[in-house]
Amino acid sequence: MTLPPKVRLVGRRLLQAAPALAGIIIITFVLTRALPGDPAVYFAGPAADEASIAEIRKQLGLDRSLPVQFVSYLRDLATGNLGTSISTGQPVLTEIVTRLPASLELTLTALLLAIAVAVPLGVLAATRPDSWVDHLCRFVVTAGVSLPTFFTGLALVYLFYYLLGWAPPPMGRLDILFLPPDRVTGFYTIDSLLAGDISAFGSALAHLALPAVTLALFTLAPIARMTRAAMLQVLGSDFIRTARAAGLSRRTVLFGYALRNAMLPVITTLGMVFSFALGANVLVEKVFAWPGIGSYAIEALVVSDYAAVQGFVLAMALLFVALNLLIDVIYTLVDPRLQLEE
Amino acid sequence: MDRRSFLKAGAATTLGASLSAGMLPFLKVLPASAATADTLVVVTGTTINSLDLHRTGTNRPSYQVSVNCYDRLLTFGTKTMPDGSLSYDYAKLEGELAESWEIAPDGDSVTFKLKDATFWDGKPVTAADVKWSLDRAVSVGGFPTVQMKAGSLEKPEQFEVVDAKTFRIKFLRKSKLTLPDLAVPVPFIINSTVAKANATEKDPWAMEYLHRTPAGSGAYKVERWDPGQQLVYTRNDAWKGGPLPAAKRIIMREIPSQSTRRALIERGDIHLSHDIPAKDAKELGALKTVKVVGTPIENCLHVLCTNLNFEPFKDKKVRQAVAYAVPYQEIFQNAAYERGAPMWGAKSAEPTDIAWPQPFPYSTDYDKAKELLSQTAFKDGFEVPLSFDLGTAEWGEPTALLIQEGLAKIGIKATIDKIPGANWRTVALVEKKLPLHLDNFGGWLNTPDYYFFWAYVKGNLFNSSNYDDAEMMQLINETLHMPMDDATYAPKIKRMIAKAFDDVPRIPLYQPNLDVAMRPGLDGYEAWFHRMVDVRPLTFKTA
Amino acid sequence: MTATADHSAPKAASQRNSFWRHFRYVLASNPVTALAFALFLLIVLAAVLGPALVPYDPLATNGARALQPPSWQHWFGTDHLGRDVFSRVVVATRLDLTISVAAVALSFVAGSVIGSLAGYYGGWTDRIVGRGLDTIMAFPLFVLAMGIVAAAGNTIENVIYATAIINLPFYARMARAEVNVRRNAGFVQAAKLSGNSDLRVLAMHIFPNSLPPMMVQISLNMGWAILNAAGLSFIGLGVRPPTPEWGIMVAEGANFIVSGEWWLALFPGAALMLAVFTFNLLGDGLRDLVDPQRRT
Amino acid sequence: MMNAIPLLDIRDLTVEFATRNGAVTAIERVSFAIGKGETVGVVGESGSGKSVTSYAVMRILDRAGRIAGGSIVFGGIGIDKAPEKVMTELRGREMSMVFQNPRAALNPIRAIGRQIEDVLIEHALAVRATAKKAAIEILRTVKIANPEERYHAYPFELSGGMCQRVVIAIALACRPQLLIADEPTTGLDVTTQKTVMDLMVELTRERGMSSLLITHDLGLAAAYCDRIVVMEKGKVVEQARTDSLFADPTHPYTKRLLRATPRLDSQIRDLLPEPRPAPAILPRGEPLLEIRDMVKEFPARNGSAAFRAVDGISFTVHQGESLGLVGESGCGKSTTSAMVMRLLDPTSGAIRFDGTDIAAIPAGRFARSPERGKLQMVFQDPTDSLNPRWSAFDSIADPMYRLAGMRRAEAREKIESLARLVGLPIDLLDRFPHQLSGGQKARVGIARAIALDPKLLILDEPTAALDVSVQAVVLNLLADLKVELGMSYLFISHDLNVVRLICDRVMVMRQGRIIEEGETESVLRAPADAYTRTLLEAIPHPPGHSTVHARPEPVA
Repeated sequence: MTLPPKVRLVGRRLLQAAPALAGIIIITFVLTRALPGDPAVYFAGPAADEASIAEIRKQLGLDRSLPVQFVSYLRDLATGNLGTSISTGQPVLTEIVTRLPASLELTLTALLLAIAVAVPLGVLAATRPDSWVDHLCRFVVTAGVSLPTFFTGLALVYLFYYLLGWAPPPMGRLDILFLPPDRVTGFYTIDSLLAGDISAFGSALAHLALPAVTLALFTLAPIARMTRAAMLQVLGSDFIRTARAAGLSRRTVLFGYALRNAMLPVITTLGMVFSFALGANVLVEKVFAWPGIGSYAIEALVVSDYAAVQGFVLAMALLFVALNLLIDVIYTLVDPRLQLEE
Repeated sequence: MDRRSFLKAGAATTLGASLSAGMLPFLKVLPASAATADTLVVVTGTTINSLDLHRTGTNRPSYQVSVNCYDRLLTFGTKTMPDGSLSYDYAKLEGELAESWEIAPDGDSVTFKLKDATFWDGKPVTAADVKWSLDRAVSVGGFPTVQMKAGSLEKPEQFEVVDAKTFRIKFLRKSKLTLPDLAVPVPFIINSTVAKANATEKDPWAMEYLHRTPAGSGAYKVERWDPGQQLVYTRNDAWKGGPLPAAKRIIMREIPSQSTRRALIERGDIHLSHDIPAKDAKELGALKTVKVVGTPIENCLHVLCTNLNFEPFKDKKVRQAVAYAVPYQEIFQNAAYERGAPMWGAKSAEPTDIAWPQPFPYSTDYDKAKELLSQTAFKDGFEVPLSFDLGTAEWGEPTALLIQEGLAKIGIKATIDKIPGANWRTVALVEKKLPLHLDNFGGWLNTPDYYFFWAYVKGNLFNSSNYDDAEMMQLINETLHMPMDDATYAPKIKRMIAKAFDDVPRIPLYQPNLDVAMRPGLDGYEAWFHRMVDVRPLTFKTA
Repeated sequence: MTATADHSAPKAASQRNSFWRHFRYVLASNPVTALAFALFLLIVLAAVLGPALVPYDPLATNGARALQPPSWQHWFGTDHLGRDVFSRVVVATRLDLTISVAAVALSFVAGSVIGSLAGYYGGWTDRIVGRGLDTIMAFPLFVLAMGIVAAAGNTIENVIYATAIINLPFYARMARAEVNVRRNAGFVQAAKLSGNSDLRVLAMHIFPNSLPPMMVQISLNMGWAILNAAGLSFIGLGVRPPTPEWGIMVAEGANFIVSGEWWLALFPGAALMLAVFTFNLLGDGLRDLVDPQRRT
Repeated sequence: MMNAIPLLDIRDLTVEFATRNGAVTAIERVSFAIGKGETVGVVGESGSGKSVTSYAVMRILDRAGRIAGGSIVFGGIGIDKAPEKVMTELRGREMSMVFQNPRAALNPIRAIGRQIEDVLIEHALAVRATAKKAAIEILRTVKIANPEERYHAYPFELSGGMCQRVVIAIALACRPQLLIADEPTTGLDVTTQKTVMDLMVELTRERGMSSLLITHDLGLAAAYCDRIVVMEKGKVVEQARTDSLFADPTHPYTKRLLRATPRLDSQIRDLLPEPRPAPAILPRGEPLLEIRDMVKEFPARNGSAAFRAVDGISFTVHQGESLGLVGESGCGKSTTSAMVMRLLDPTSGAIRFDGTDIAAIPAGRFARSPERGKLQMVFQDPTDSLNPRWSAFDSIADPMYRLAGMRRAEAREKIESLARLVGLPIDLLDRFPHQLSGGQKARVGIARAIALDPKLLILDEPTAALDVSVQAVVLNLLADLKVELGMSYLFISHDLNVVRLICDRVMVMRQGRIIEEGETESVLRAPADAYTRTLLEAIPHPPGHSTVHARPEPVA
């Protein structure tokens, strides 16, 4: 067990991501150029005439051929210049840096919530396959994934904010009267704690609750399903029998042996689930006025905001690459076998 | 009192009373904020994308920064509407930075005396600042320049610094639009010292700097701006442009979800919700806990546009047939929720006065529509896409659906085409290639000729019908700058309106309202042609 | 390794018979699956016969009867233009089903072909396909779908293509994995010895055996495709009004929830959920059906 | 002869499994006992219920299984109804178990030392602080070299034999009184098999433990057990001391089983229950297959060096000859067969078959070559080698359609005659693989292989997955077919006993090379190479000779 093979493994994953990244850059470029609407017209504002539109088109470099535009796009990318967003008027990089933590805080909270609920459910179902508990778990998680997130979000807002008044108004991450805590991580819950501001923490948490639950409901099913399947498979495997025959207690067998092995495929699934969650995020953020990257993407797309869409997608791609890397690393840590494979 | 009712009671009483179990610490700050109305919360559904109106790409919602943070030389006065609500008064010009103004005896220029106002940094507002700002407006190109041009303000040479507190504008032509055009959000006055300090060779007008950092003399300063989320104003206690605003701090919150906005105002968590849908206006108006102010938007119409570049609509009879096949009443009921003013069913085919907008002499009459259609080459009907801007789907969609149904009754098969907002400007207004579509143009300057100038002159942006008529063109050119008390003005306008009645390239549906919902304790709200919230006069009295 | 497996003596029934017995067993042993199959039938029925059965024209507006709560005349109430929500919900079944079936079929066919080839030939084919799929998967899929529809144009066809593209990697990866594990199976080698060319081995021997797990995926994806199309409609892409479609109805209805007209969003939302739910449960049921371990 | 109080006493044990068709009895009224220090073997073919019996004793039956009747008394305690808590304490502490497939029997993601510690700590024989030392000590007892280092190893880093030692270490960590070994050597190479068994016996003897050895291999049971219990279809049909069982089997099933098990001196016909004349011997003809300097090298990948699976081998198969190729797993015999079969391209070397150099045709295109039909193969696992979605008929017909261009109707007749030839009832032709027994599937595989009258048949461990009685029949069938169809065989196997029954000549392969080659009898009788000798010695043989059924009844 030495470090180098793991380092090599990580290096190889990075290399594997490179062609995908190249593909992403190209697809993004093509896709955004194909977006309808003329940013020059948009930039020119109402009441602009042909001449001023043409001038702005030239200013934006939109009069040049696509390959030329692509080259200058690549050059900008290399220097970290993602352009300026039309819809918010900010440099795209700034936008992403300020908004990403919001999306991440929401997505990660939802994922943690989902894991905290789904894994025990999956284990429970797997230890009693085909029992009513199993059917109930399946029913519940399937119902969760069957609800369109925008619908769940609206329903929760209606119920918990409008009717019951338990939840804060769905308008962002903090109550209006709070100023955001000093930025350390960009996660308001953590930053407010670091700043020692308990009331801001409470507000951040309260605002996080409904959107996180909405998203968690959606991600419950894949995790629970995978846990159940993996647990079932592991519980049926030989080494569990060995462990039982060696007199290990049910607890040790179930959690020490079975669950740990079953977590391997679950970890892999988490990458996928994260991707789903970020996609669903787009709609959830819209419903809860959450100042994240997903709602930003929708707005950008609707106004054909090239730079913003490109920046968003690139940021996402990098995020996924990083995430998959993280998952690989976790996997390597948990599963000693990985070093020898391939 | 159990916990639940305690929470409910808390929620019912005060501002921001968004109390969840997890939010109890918030209670601590509540009494302080409730005792004073220092802070007001306003929500909108739109995003501010720049703090500088002159910048290319600045969107409409951003104009409010110009209104609230900057001053102009002039502003419009206030009038009380029949229902008791307040509105700007197009007929009454007042000074904002100008102490007084005087038209030269020859009528070729106007001279302004400036107030003893200061910018936020304490520097006095001088004529040089005014000149620099107006120079900027006419030079940067794009919308600001076009809007200035509408007021015959076209060249920096027109602007002259007489002395530190005196400023003169030379007229290119005598136009009734020049002075009102100085009161629109565009010609706002910038602290030129600050701006110049941040200008560069590539950016002589300091666009990048002012984009994020306003430098004005207005009633409110920008405390923070989180694009896509909120804009926080704090009061400029040294404001000279008008009476000092009551609220020290105003939070403009952007909430894209319309139903959330409604819930917020309904639950009393905010003070004002701007530009609410007609349906909400109708329903919230019936509640005691919410005050709804609806003002018909002057010089604005929701219309069905036929495009004369496309075959069936080249024929006037086809256009008239369409105008008879529109279910006006249903649209007014189900799309406008009876907010606004009907624009159909005039008794006479000739306008009786020059009021604009005024009802057109059409009403729903399918027989007449069929008869008209049968006189054309399209008596068996035709197919046509009916487009609307997704951004205006609120009223656009039900309207389009009802029109589709109406047209079907005379054999015209319309397919509905939703066009995303980004696309809309390009295809509808710039390329003008939508055969049949809905439009909501409104002119800032409240004269009929101004509306006609934009919407009935070939090539002008809002003439998405491609309407081109020599007589109309001439009438518009003649009336556009003509004073309204000119004797020939009224007859010419009547002729214009009569032509619009007869040719109907644009079929008016109704005049829309600008509806705003607010807490009952909120006073001072004033409706403006620019459809932004002017936060300066708002006051909130706690019970 | 259970003793029951040891006891499975061959039975003389034909496979078809044993399939139906197995089917009945799965339904009987698992009430949730039975429910799913029943719901599935209902949905298919609604899609096929719906337009003929509904009490009102789903497109006919009636200003006088706008926003009526559910009643005996209008089971699900009426919308803001007085259209019958029940009729619209039922009629929408066909469109939603068409979109998802077409999208899933497309991605299934394309994904299977691509994935099978990659899994069978390995090497460069596999690497190129793998990287291509990685590229698609690196996008948040819903956003990619949004982008495609926004860029390619706002039509139902493009919604189908976009949904198919974002579903493609799942099938391709699955087909790749399934083919890959069977690539060196005894019966594959035997087939080669019997004179089958590589493509034929792939098409006739390996691929049919990879189908069962992919059927499960199809069912799960159907639900996802419906959600996806609805999500696109929700943000205004895809389906044109006045065409009834669940997503767009929920989106429109969403604005009416706070004003108390809950039925506008609730019923199409419930229908949407029910359909997705059905396909998801059906996927689980199919899994039980095709899982050889459970088939004793 | 039995001790007064046996350690384990099983009486009328009946186990049922709940299935969809109601309860199925897996074992019925099984009774036997194990005395202190005694080693008892339970022998039977698949489905005999021998494993279920052991699981029932450990009380680790699947959820579906339950003890429906009878009693199990262990050390005076009735454990058939003991609560799970009691059982947890007994398992590992008083009775423990060793399984087949040792690699799968270990937690793949936990260091082996920790797995031993878990058991020690669970049974309070160590605390965290002392556990490591104890675990290393135990690893040392099971003769694992460098136990301090191996302590940190994961199962995948160890060989199969090593893993089995670890499993034994876990089982014996708490010094239980009874060790149950369930096919402990299945899946291991013969040489490893022997060392593992020897280790287990040594340790149990040393500690005066009782053990229960569950196996399908009579030879293994004979070599290591004091007494043998024979099970068939869930019932005990006979139990006796090992020597007397072999000397004097009473039950017909035992007799059949004994006969079917190949011994050192048995001939192929001896395996059958009914005597039959020995198959004719074909004259050795011209060389049919000539392999010259065949090499297969797998290129280096990601750090691992290039690997030569086959390292320049040459041999010849003559017409009418059976050539055996023997070796342990990983020796390169499967790669060799794949290359000869033209499923894999050799790195270098020539393959001349029937006068043509078939190595010149790439593997990818060989499927359409006219030589394809002449060169066929019977696969190791009859289940895996049949397309699960095709009926027996379709599987057999496939080569006829593809290579001989036959239509279904033409093929029908030929297939039916093939079925008769391989002894497959015609009415089974429409069945799917999962509806056929192992022997039937093997016959389908053979019928498919001979459908086009091949000249050379490669038999890749054709009976490895079959029970001995089925193996006996299949081996005889193959011997008959060879004569009848005039084929040559290349017989690949790890089992020298089986090779001996079929092959005229044999080659022994190790690490990609052929280390010994010669006439079967002479190689087996006087192996020249030390490795061949080790191989031979490692095979456990039942005592006595092939004529069990003819021997007069001895006195008990």
